[in-house]
Amino acid sequence: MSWEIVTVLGMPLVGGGVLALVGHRRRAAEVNIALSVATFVAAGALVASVIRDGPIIALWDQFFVDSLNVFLVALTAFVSMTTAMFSRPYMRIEKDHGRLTAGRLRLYHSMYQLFVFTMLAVLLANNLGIVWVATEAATLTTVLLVSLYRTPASLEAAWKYFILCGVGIAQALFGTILLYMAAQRILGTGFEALLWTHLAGVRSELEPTVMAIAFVFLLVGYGTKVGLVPLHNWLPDAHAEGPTPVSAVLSGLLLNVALYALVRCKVLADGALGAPYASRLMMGFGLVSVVVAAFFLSRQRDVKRLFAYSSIEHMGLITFAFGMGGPIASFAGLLHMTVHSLTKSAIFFAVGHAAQKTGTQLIENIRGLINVSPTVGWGLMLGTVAILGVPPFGVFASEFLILTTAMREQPWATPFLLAALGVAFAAVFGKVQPMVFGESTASRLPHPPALVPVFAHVALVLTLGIYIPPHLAHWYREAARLIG
Amino acid sequence: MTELLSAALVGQIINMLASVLLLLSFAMLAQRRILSLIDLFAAQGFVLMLSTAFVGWATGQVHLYVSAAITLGLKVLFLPWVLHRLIRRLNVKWDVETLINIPTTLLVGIVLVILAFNVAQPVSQLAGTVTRGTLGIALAAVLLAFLMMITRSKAVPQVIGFLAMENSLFFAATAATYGMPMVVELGIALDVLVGIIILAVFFFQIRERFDSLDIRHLEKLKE
Amino acid sequence: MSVSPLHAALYVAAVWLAIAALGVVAPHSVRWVARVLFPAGALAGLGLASIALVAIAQPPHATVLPLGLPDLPFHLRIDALSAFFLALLGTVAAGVSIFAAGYIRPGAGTAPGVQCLWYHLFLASMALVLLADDAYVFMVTWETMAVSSFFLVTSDHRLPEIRRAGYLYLLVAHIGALAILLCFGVLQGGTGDYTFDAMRASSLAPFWATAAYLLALFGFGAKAGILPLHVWLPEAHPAAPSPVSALMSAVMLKTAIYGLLRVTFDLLHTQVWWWGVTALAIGLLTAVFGVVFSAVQTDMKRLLAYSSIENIGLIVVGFGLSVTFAAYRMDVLAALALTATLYHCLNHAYFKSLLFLATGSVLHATKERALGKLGGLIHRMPWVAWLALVGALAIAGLPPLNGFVSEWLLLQAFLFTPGLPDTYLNMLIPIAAAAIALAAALSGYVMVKFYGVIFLGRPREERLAEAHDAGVWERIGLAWLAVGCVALGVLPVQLVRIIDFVTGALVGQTLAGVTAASHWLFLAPVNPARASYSPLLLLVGIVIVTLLVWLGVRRLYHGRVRRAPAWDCGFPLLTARMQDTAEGFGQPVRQVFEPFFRMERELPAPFDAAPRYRVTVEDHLWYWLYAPIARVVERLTGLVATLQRGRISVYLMYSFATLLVLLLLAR
Amino acid sequence: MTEISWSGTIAQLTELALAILLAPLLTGWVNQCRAWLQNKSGPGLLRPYRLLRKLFGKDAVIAHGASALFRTTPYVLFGCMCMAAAIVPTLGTDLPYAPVADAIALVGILALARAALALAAMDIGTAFGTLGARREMMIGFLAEPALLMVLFTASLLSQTTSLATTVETLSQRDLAIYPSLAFAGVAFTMVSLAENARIPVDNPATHLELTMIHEAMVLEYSGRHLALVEWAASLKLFVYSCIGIALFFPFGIAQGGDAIGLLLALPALVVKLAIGGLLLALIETLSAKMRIFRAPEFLGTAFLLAVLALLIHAFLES
Repeated sequence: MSWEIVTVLGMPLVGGGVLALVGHRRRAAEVNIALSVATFVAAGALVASVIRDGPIIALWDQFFVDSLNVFLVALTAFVSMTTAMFSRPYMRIEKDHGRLTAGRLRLYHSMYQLFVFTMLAVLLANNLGIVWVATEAATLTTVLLVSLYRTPASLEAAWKYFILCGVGIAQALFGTILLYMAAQRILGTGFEALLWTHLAGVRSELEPTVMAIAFVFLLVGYGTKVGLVPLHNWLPDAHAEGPTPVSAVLSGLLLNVALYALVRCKVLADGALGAPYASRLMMGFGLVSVVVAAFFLSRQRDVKRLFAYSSIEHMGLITFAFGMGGPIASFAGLLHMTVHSLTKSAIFFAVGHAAQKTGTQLIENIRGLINVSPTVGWGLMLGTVAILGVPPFGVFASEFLILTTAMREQPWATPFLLAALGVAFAAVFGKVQPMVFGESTASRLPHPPALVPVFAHVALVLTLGIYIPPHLAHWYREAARLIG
Repeated sequence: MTELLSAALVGQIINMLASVLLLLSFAMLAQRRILSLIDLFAAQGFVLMLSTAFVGWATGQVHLYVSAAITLGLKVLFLPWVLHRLIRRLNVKWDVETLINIPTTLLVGIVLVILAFNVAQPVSQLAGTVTRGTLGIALAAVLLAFLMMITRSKAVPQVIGFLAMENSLFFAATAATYGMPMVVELGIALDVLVGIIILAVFFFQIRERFDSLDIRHLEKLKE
Repeated sequence: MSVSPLHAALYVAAVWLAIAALGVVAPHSVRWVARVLFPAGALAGLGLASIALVAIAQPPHATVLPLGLPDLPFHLRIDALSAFFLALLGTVAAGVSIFAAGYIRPGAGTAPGVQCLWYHLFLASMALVLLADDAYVFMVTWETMAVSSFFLVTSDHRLPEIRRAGYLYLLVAHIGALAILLCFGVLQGGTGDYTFDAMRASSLAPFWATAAYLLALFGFGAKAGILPLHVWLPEAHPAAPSPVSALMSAVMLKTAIYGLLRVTFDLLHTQVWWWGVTALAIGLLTAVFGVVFSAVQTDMKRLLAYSSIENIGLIVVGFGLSVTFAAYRMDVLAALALTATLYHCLNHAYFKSLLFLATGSVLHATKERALGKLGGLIHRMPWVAWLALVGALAIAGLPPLNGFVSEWLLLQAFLFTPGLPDTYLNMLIPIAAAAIALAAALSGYVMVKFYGVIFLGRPREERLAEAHDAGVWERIGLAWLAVGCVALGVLPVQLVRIIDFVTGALVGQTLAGVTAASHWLFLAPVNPARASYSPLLLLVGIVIVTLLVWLGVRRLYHGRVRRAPAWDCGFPLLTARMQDTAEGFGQPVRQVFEPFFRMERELPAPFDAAPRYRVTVEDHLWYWLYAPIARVVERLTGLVATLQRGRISVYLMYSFATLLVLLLLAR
Repeated sequence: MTEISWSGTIAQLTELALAILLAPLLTGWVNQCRAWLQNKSGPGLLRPYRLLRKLFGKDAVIAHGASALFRTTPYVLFGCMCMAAAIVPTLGTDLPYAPVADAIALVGILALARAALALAAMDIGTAFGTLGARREMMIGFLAEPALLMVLFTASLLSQTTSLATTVETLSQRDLAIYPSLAFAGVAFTMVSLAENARIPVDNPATHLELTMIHEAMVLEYSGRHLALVEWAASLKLFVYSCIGIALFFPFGIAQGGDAIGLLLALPALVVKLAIGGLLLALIETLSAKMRIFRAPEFLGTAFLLAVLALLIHAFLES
């Protein structure tokens, strides 16, 4: 019975309930922060205990922690904490601008906590059925967050998000059923047949024909949530129309979580089918996503859509890395997950304040941020430079590993990857540079913007580019070994 | 109790229910009027409930009764009632317009069924259950529901398609594996419940923003 | 105990990083930044130079820092090659930083402290690029160099053209970096080990070696600005503040040359003769192109930027020549060509930074970059003028200054080519030599234009009357570099002996045997009977004769000197407007080299009330190469965009189709 | 090159002195020949000397806008020309100063002189000065490579770029036809016409402002400065003639340091110079001055011939 897991899961769940009651009060934002901090502390304790005495299985085997999901839990807890810190002034400013009422804020705060809960549940769940349920629940909570402003655009985005993801996730359920069916023949009826810890043990005995079809459904299902082309169409809309903190967590965390689920399934599929099958599929999807997203980038006029597409690109890159497999590639994939979620959320923080300063999300109307508020300007600029994979930021480290591995193992893919990276660089930088530099169109804000999170994230990413702490590297290695 | 009925007969009965389910899916695909669409959905739920209960009785899996009960409550009674109320509240009595005309849709549906059987055939060989043959039908139903969502241009029918897909998945679960573990079943049911509530909220919001539930208004966001 | 030069160099880099960080402490205090930090940076530069001069004679030192990737920590190494370039970096940076100490002043654009941050980050990253010994640290520092210089270029970011220049610059740099990364990927030859040692050890198949070489040529060429990747250079260099232009042109371009040498001679063992010929051809094109375009410029910094392209072209020519010689195992000649290359790297670093800094002073004094609005500044700012004269004569390749020495060595190398076994090459080489000679002569033309129009004649604007001379810091910086130009010009033997360490390490042959045999005064690269040159004696001779004549004239004819209005064939109404303009100076070149340009002329009608003459000269390559690429990408994006029309049914269709296809594949 | 022989030193100094003293005479001789060829009674051989004396005697008038550059240039110019003269072997090849600069350096020195004069011409800021400077530099960047190519041809023949050694090898060679040298000779002639401001490129005697190049540059000079410039000009002509002689008719130039050789070399030199001057006058008489815009073509041809010479050498003779 490990109290860490219970706290990690319980804190946001309780928080969701509490904020559903008091979420409209003046101090709600602080409560939100406090809960997130508590969650993060619990996650830290969890990490400590995992480091101390290995994997933990708890709550009637339904939940477990190993080195693969523990750092994702820590990451999720951390980013959701910083996002909560960011959302305090942001949402207050939105309220002052009259875009939100107290009631909406209550909905926002409560749903935010519940959303964090669902993500942590996906990460910690041992039972693949629960993984599915939690993913679906994550969709439901975020749908409400995306449509928070109730503008036509936000409703449209939320509707597409709901339908597309709902349908997609449904496919994942079918996949899970098939998986269960395959597992039953070895583990017998009952929930053991869905426990990852058990499945991983017998994965080589799972029935290949069933697993082949099951993986297809799982890939389509969770891939929709990851935002793999051509299943990605909900993603830009949802990112662009929701409140910025939500975009930050969607892009920074939810995609990671879905990808995590996919990776777990891939491990089973590999066990049953041998390497190439699942790998090929994932590499194909990853490559297509990278290339297509890169070409989409240059047509964007809305800054949040722009970075949404860049998320698709990076998710594609990570999927490609996991597809290649092997210690280095998986290591790189995990590292890229980390740095991407840190960087992308930082960018969204900066973008959010930029949009508030200029009162628009249209790129051509945001100009010369650096003159009015150097911090926001530099935050956005540095974040962009980082996300574009320019050293010495950490994104480059992982991209370096991915590309170099690709050069060795999939030489055919490297030209596409490099071309896509070049195009993406040209597009994104060409759009961000005038936003940051030049004559300004921005104005002051009623409340001081929250920039500690931005620079904290950027600093972390910078550090990871130059120095990866040994125990972190050890984690990654362990996790990479699990993924294989 | 199984000795009352031979395994073969159980199989036949389940297959019969399954084919009824498939038939209903086709009917929904072809249905033009929204109210009868809702009734068809309810009927599908009913068949689902029957099959679940029967499988539970035939194989002595107690928890299947529970899920049958959930199905009855949720998919046969509650959801249709909610949908009917919605229709009345939003007083939308329009006929369902399809993006592709009905006959074409049906032809495509046939192709999908063939494909589904093709895909499911090797798998169902391995299924250790008496209900193995029905996996293909479940898959076919899923695909048909998918097709229905694609072809319907109004919000409500699309949602009904979504729920139909949920139904067929549920059927797949019972048919192929005697139902998922209880905790998962409950979770799924909860999700469906919450989902439909959120959707109901959405309908009103969409309505008040676009004064129509035609999703062809929802095409502003592109590229 | 004595600390190894490698660690010492790392300390210097660390000092620069520290200074960079300190700049942000008081970003708006000019006194703190300019009077304290920049001089400190200059001292660090001197330190680096002296360390490098110690290290160049020593065997390579290597070390590993516990940074970077877990499987690939930072490998660092200092050998003769990197030491040479470190010396270049250190000495030039010292001069530029001292100048910048006087140049920095508050104004629009980035705050001084932030500029100090990027400036010293730029210096440190360049130092670390030269010390890098594995692909990762190389790429990291390489791109840091690009980014920091980008922020320096756009430090006056309110002007749209400056932003555009910066964007173009960073884009080309990034694409080049991707090519370099790919080059390293080829070099590691499937071992997955990205340390340079592993690359040295691995032996590549000829095809892959060629691929690596070409990728390196592309990647580093993009940074060096060889044709056709030069487009960013004439935009970025003028856009940057003058000290930054000086650093970029003087040092950053050389880091690209360093990379080229590192890959070709160190990481790849065997060269192929046509590699060299390729580089030779590209270099020649670049040189002639650069000088011809610089001859028609009307903006003084653009003019210098194009002349940088020319000099890079010459350097690449020397490089190609040495590769060819090395491929034929003619080591002495390879060493000779390589010496010329390195020597020219050093020379260009000095005189080009000197001239850029001079333009900086002019810019501050007059707020004017257009040659058409300058003139007569030798009276208002004598210090800058006379020091710039040194640079101008040096870059024009005139004895006894430094530009001539490397030119001389290069031509000597060319004169040996008949030794090549390949007769076909023997036919080509004279053409190349001719092109070199042409470029050299043209650069003389360019410099007379540059210097004459800016400093000589009459002021073309009234405002120029209140132009003031450079401050003391700026004078020191300029003087330092000018002294460097003269010293490099008159003491070639001593420098060649230093360069010998590098050539010895790279091509296993030095000129020491011959230079040692010869007198310390005489530079005789191969044997004294063949060719020799002694700039010191030449200088002495000229000075002696000049003085004798002067004294003689003074002694014999002590006629007075009268001041009078200019004679000008008795034309009384002489105005400053009647002087030849920059455009006028461009005219013969525009005429002779017409096909090079894409020109639009606007000529006044004979009876025009307000006649105005305008000519714009553009670069064909932009329209032949870059515009089409941009169009293609544009079209592709348009195509891709049609995927997403906002229709939910269509989106569902995508998912559906994907599912079906995968199912069909799966079974 | 390190040990310096007395005879060498003497030869060096005499040669230098000779060049400085004889240069005006050569100019005078050319003008005289031209006058004769044009049926005029010329001003006499010694006119250049008289001119120089007159100019040295006069006050120097300098424009108001002139900077120190303007005043120092004549001396530098003269110094450069002396250096050039010191390098080119005219009487003997044992010249202690020759190793200081080889053929390439010689071209460099000439270029330095040209650049100095052009800058000085721009210093006052008159229309004609800048115009002359521009034209001079244009001719420079066309002529200089050609000259370099000519010298390359010779040095490829003799495997050296040091002029003294070139002369030794070329004069010792058996009498064979060297087509490359022939081409180079023609090119050299054209170049030296242009470089010395001779018809058809420039007219030393003109005073029609728009056509002049060299004269336009020195327009503002007067008194001793003008004298030095003129003297430097005639030194330039002398040097070019000596280069031509050294490359194409090296016979009679003393090998090493033998006194007899040196004594014999002097009359040989005078004769060769006289013939050269006559030829120059002949060319100037027979050809008309061309428009300045034609000059690029003229010099381009020279450049082409020089490169052709190199190619022919590389193709036929190596």
